[in-house]
Amino acid sequence: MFPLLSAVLATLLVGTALTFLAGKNARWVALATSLAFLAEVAYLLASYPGWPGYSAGLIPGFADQESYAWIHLGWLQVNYTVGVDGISLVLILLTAILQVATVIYSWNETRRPGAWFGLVMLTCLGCLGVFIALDILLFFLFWEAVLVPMFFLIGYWGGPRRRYAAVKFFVYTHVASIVMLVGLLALVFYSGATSFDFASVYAAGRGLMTVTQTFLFLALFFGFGVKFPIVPFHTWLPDAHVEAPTGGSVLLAGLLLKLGGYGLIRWAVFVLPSGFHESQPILFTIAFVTIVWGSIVSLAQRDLKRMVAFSSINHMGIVLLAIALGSSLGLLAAVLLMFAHGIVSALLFMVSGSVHHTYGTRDIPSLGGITPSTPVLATMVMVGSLASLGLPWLISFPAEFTALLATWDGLAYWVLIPLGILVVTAGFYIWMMQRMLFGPPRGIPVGVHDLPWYESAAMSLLVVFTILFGILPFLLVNLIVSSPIRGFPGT
Amino acid sequence: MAFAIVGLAGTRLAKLEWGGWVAVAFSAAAMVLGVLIAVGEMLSPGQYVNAQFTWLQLAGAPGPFPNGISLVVGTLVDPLSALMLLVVTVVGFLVLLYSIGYMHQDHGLPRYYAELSLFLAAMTGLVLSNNLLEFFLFWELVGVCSYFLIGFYYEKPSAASAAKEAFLVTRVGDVLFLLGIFIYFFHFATTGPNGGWAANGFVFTNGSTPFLPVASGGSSTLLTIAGLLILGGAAGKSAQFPLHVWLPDAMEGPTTVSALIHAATMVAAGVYLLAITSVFIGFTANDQLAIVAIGGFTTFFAATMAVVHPDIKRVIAYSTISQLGYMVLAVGAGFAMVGLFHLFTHAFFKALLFLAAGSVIHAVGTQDLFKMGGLRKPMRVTAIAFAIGGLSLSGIPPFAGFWSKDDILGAVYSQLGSHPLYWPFFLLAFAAVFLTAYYIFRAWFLAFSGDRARDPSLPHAHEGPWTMRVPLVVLSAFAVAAGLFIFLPNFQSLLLYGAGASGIPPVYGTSDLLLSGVSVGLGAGGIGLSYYLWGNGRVFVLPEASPLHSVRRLLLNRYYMKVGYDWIGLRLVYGISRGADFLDRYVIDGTVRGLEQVFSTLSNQLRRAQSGVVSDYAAYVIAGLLGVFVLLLIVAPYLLAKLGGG
Amino acid sequence: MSLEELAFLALAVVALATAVAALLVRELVHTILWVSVFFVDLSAIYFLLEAPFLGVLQLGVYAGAVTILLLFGIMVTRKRIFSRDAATGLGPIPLALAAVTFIFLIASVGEFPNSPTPLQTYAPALLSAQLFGPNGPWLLLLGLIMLSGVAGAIYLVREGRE
Amino acid sequence: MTALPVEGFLVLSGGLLAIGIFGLLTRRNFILILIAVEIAMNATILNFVYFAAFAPTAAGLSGQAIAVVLIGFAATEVAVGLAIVLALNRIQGTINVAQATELKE
Amino acid sequence: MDASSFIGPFVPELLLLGAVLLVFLFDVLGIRRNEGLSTIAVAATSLALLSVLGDLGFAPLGVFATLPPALLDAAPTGAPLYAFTSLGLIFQAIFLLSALLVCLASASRPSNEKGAPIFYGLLLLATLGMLLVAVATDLIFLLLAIEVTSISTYLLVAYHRRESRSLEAAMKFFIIGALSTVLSFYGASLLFGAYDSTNLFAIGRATSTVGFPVLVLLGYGFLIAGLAFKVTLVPFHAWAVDVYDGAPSDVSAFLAGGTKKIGLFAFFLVFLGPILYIKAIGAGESPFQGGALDLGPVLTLTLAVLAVITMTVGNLLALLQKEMKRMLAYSSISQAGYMLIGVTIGTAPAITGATMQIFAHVLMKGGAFLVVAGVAALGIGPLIDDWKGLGTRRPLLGAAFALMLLSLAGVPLTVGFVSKFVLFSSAVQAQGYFVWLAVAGLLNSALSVFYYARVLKVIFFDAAPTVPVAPTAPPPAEALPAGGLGYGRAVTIGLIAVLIVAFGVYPQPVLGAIQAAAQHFITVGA
Repeated sequence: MFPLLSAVLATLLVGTALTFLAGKNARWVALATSLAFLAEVAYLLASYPGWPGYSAGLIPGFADQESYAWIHLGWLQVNYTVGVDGISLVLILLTAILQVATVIYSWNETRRPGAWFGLVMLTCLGCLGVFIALDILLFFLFWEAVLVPMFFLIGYWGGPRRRYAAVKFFVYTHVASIVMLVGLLALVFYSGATSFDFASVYAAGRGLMTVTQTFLFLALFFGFGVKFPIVPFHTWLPDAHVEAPTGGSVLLAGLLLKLGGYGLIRWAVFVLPSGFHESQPILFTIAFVTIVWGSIVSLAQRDLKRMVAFSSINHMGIVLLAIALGSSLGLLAAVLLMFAHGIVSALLFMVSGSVHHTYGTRDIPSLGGITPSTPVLATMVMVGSLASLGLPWLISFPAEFTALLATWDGLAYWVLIPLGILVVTAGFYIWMMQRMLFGPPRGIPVGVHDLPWYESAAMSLLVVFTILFGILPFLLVNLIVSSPIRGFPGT
Repeated sequence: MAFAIVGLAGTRLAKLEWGGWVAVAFSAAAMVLGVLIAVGEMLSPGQYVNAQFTWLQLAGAPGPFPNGISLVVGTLVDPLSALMLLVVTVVGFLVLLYSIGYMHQDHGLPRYYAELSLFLAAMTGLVLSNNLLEFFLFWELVGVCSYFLIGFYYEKPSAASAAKEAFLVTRVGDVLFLLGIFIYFFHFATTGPNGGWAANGFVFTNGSTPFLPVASGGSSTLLTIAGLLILGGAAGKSAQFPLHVWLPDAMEGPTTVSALIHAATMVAAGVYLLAITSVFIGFTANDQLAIVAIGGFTTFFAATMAVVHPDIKRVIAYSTISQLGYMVLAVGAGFAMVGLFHLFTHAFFKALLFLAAGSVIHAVGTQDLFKMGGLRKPMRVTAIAFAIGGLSLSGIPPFAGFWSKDDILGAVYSQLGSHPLYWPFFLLAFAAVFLTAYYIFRAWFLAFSGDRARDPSLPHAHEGPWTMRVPLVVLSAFAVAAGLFIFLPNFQSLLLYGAGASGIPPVYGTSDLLLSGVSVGLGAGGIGLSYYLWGNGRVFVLPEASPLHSVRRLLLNRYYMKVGYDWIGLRLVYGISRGADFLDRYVIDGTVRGLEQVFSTLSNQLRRAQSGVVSDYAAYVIAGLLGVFVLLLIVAPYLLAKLGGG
Repeated sequence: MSLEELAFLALAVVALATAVAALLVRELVHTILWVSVFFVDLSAIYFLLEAPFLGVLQLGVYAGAVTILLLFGIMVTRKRIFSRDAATGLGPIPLALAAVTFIFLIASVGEFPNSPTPLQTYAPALLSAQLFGPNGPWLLLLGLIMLSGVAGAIYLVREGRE
Repeated sequence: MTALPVEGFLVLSGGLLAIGIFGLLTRRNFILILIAVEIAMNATILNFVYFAAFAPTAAGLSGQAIAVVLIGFAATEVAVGLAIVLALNRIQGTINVAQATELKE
Repeated sequence: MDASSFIGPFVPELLLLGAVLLVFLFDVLGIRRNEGLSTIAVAATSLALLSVLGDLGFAPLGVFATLPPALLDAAPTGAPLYAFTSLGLIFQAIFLLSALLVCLASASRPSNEKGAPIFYGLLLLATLGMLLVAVATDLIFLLLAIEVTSISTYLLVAYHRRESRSLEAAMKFFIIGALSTVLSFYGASLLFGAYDSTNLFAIGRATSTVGFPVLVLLGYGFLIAGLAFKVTLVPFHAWAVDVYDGAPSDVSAFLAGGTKKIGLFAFFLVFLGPILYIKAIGAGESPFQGGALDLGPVLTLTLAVLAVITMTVGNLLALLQKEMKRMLAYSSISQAGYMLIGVTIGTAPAITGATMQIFAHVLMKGGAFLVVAGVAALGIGPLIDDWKGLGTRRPLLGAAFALMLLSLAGVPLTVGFVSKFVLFSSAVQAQGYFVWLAVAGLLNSALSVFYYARVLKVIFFDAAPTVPVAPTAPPPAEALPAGGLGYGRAVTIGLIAVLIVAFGVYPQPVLGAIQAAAQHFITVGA
């Protein structure tokens, strides 16, 4: 069989290398590669045969699976194993979309364009790797590999406190990864898995004692949770987002946060069912705290980007809640939400970036009535905000609706918390729009131009997907439900 | 679905310069279709489900949804929706037409027509939804359109603020509504034909009968809660107490918008929601009481605020709240179709009032009643139209309002026996009749009577162009005649809808004559008092010593509810969030940075040991040696003896 | 107590005393004097332990060569630190460290059997057979150490004409 | 031949080591430090000789051989140390180790 | 013994010795051009490396094999002074690699340096000592071989004999080194007293049966202290920072990348036997059982404590360091803590992990110090802040250095990640209390990320000072080729960068060989 996934990886790898070398022409190389990547992903989606089905004790099947020996030491059996199911495919699609959008958005990057585009693509490459890896080491490798380009993206192209933010981001998330790594290693060695492959870990992990499973699950959860990020381990995120360049924020919010959710689903929930079950109360508590905290705090923010960053925390809290429910409906909601949040938060961060370089500030109170001077930008702010607060017909709604439905299904009246928070979420977006877009013009420099074509093109791309999947969510849902979540909880 | 497509197409085309006319044309087409459908429905009562398609499908799995979950989008045309459709398309068309004249000097017209067309499309979609979820989708969409249209003059801070307020308050209602949907959804998930409601996608009907067992009179707590939540949603949209605060402020939008959205159609969606819920699902007895209470109370409550307000549009807005209260009251009493009938008539006369007020505002450029005066002469059409609307509103026969309002009072009266607590709310609603008549004619007298404007700086008033006048005339005609539709048998058949299934008796036209008499008398009394105080350009000033001053202040300040909400919103929630932000920055992140600080301090302390004197280094080596001895000879054996090795 | 034991005790006391004296006297030349006495004293102990070859080696290398090297070093650096060591107090910490080390060391005394096997005597020829036979690599290694030591030391000390 | 008392021997060897360490820690003159190291080295050599004297033949022989090698090694060490002292003295004009603190935090 | 049986196994050592003598001969003859001498040194080390690799059985290098196969991993008979284990050969290869890299980079030293023959002579002698350490099976042989290296490196550190920093470093190195030597030999003498032997196999086998528990423990205590000097375990580490700082950077590279590893191999040799011998004792039992001693757990616990202290303190010290070389020195100390984990656990996987870590460290730390040397040649000061903007002004050099730092931090796709991964995996695999070692190590590596990231930040994100800093070192007399670094350094740094990534992506050849060797080592040792 043709090694399709490796080919996709290789495309990105070669493209990235060429981008680094291309210097001034990097953007063309980057765009070509990104489009090729998108096309390949489209082919992957189209050719996805669906999940072979579920019955008790059966190891989930993956499409396009490849496996080659990598490190074989007897006690340490590591393979290069990749494969996809519906969950990964949706997130890979997100990766491809965001990569194209980011490349287009930063079309006019003048500071070291080769390095910029190369690092952007490297980040996406890492995320793609995480989504297709079916081996613990490979997974962890890509997981960590994402940090490095992001570190440079924030640190070199970022805002005034970028150095602090870059180091904080790197160290903070690295600490979490390390706890996760201990968990993963313990998972392999305590369960007696024969190799680091998902299949082997999956088969062995559920055989562990409940206590062990719980410990392992919590270790993994901490690792994945910081990426989410869960309150109170979230403080790297506002700093990183605020200081990151727009493209960096887009990838950070759009993709990096999703790694946590994906990891939790793939490597913790499925593999350690009884540990998951035991930990559910903790997960619920943290999810609720995260939802409430993210929303409440974002209401108090003056910086547009920081506000969006906290709203990301809020949304990822809902993702966590949906995962914690442990029902197939919940998992569906979680994946949908991740996709939706990826697109919408990317849009919002682009908007924040554009506001910043159009008006020289992102401080909401010092701006006002920007609609007449930059109508396109204002429209994008509106679309993004409305999508983010869960307006029907836009992409977040089906996801949030499914999540709330699942929450009611699993927790009944506890759904009041996320539901109530929806009002607060709406509150800060609407308030922001009132203060920034409407009212008499304030803080508008002379000679302001509306968005350049590449920025509006990138945003329009995202808006198209926002509306497309908002109206036709079954395009995604069909993919997701033809993966193992359909059978969850199974055994 | 055709309407949605028409509307959307209109939206796109309306971006052009002559977009207004395009929008009008499309809405005219929609109106024709709407009328055709309504007529069709009248001629052959009954409902039919048009094509529906699956929007989101989850296969069955063990658990609460053995048959899976399916969310569909489809259309349902039944008498209920036909009636509503008629209102939406007719008023919509007229308002759009009116807009051509009214809005001609505003900038941002393409946006205006686009949003208005989108609104109409969404409203049509809402009316034609065949399931609760689809209903909710459009419900939110109209909310957003309303948000944008209220904030149409976004440069005005007050408009932006009002838009925000409207969105947030209705959002509260939406959230309650959504929760209500969930409860119904799970309650009925697996009951019903074809694998239950979940598997069928929340649809209302299955063929010719309501899909769900009617729960009216049932006592299930869960269903009661669900009903209350639906009521909450409706209260948000229909501006019922305590979520009414946004509607008066929504008058910051163009008057046309107020007429269409905040009087005739969108705000009525809440009532419509209650109606479809009561028809297809049914409320429990406690729910009904709550609905009656909210409706009855709001009716009176809003009317009191309208009594003193100086702003012409806000007076009408309060009146809208009050009238919506009547409709809610009717639904609560078990007469959904009566409520809808009032909705039908109210749409016309309230739109008429708004458009007439708009005409006034267009002419004089202010909304302050106390600055106007004497407009009767230059604006004859408007004055007559406003008067017709006022009479209709006051429930003076034979204007439309009389028939529908009378029906409501009669219907509620007939149900008074079912619960003692119905009485006070019935009385409140009854009292509101008087207030209604008083305040609307206070407005009429202030604006139109007298010889000249009280504020001399106002421009010379003149009537608007024909595009503005025609809708006024047409609506006047409706305001006069719509009530008489009730005597058309075919129209009756629309209102009789569901009588068999839900047990609603046909009460219209058979209401107690005495009741009607008292109500008309109250209305007339209100007009009389109004004339006494304000007629012929008089201005009534409350005596200095009157104890009513405090009441007036209370009313002018809207019972301090907005202040209270602002306090909750700004002081409480924002305060909490500021506090949380502080915690986040200084406690949570402070811990992180504190950890860094701890390590730095440790590092500095340790570095001090690196003195550069080699003798010190040697001392460390010896100390280390001794430390190793201690570990080897004392600590390790002790620990191992305690814990075991390995 | 046998004669050997008495002699050993006496020599041990002298060794400890001279070692302390060598480190404590302020006059550096006196230090060299005490150190040479210490080396000679140890050589006597080797003779007592039936290791005459080692005793001779100790006399030759330590009491002879090393002492002269040290003296040479003092003479070369003397003009700066004319005669006295740069003053440092005895300091409680070094004293404590040394004392505790000592205490740890004599803690093992109880493990030795009361009557150890008698002393053995080896002919120097046997020793030389050892050194050049199976344990030859030790000497080779010593040779390497000396090679690098000498080469480096010469390089360091040589007055370069750079 | 009778055995020599092990207690006395341990006191001697341990004492010499302790004295060497003490000297190393307190003296600041490089040459005195060298002497301290040599005293401790002699304690080590003494150990080998003493243990060799009571060991089985083969082991005893190798013990003495070790002592021989160590004496040679100690001499080399002194030579290297002196070379460093001289070079240091030439550059810094002092052999007081406490004054050579250019390298520190 | 006849000469042929002696020469065969020792070809690498003899090659080096020959090169040393040749270099000294040239010195005597007055031929002191750096280029020529460097060529000799590179040739000797690379030939020796090829020979060792051939002996190890890497297929394409079979022609270079000189060791009779029967000698490799043979079960010891009698009490030999040396034996050839495949793990030892792997260490030889590692040592030779570090020497080769330093020699190669040293080709860029000024060609008219007067002391060049001494430099290469001592360097090769030190390497020779290291090779001999790797074959030792006798305590005295081991300690003497270590001394060969020590004495050579004392003098190497003093190589800049006219610079007080260099001499001061040598003085400190010498004093602490001499003290440690005394301690090691004293410990050896105590063990000799207890066991009547200095053979490591014999000692290892005797630990569980022979009495004198206190004496033996004291002996091991002295040995730990003495050898810890070389490994730079805390608190025996203080010299290392000053010495790495004061020594010429090429020498620092050799010290950090090469010679400190002999201490670790010595730890393997000395402590692994006892650790392996003793079965774990149960709860409630004392390790002192009727005169005999269960040494293994006691040693394990002690070493574990040392390992944790070392990595933590090393990292903490590096955290706020302002000077580049000192920062690298501290980080090198903390890395020693990780490596010690391998000894502590003592299983074949753990030894594999530790050896891999040592191998990786040669590349990363050696490379980093070589970059420092090169950057100094560019006239850039010693402070981290002096490096501002280097990554943007010289992207390739910056990238190579970043790669080394990232590898030190354990970021994936670098050899540093692989080694840490295997090492900590082995700790988890050993289960029990060892998992905590892995946790401690991993948390520490997270701590270390902080200062590596800080350096990266300075190099890449901080703007270069607009006014060029006055170079602290006088600018080189002749501008060196290859961007001011010199060909030798440039090639070496590039080679190291490539190796870091290559073995980071596909470590199987190295890991497989190490794993097999470690397995043999355990089997032979046990």
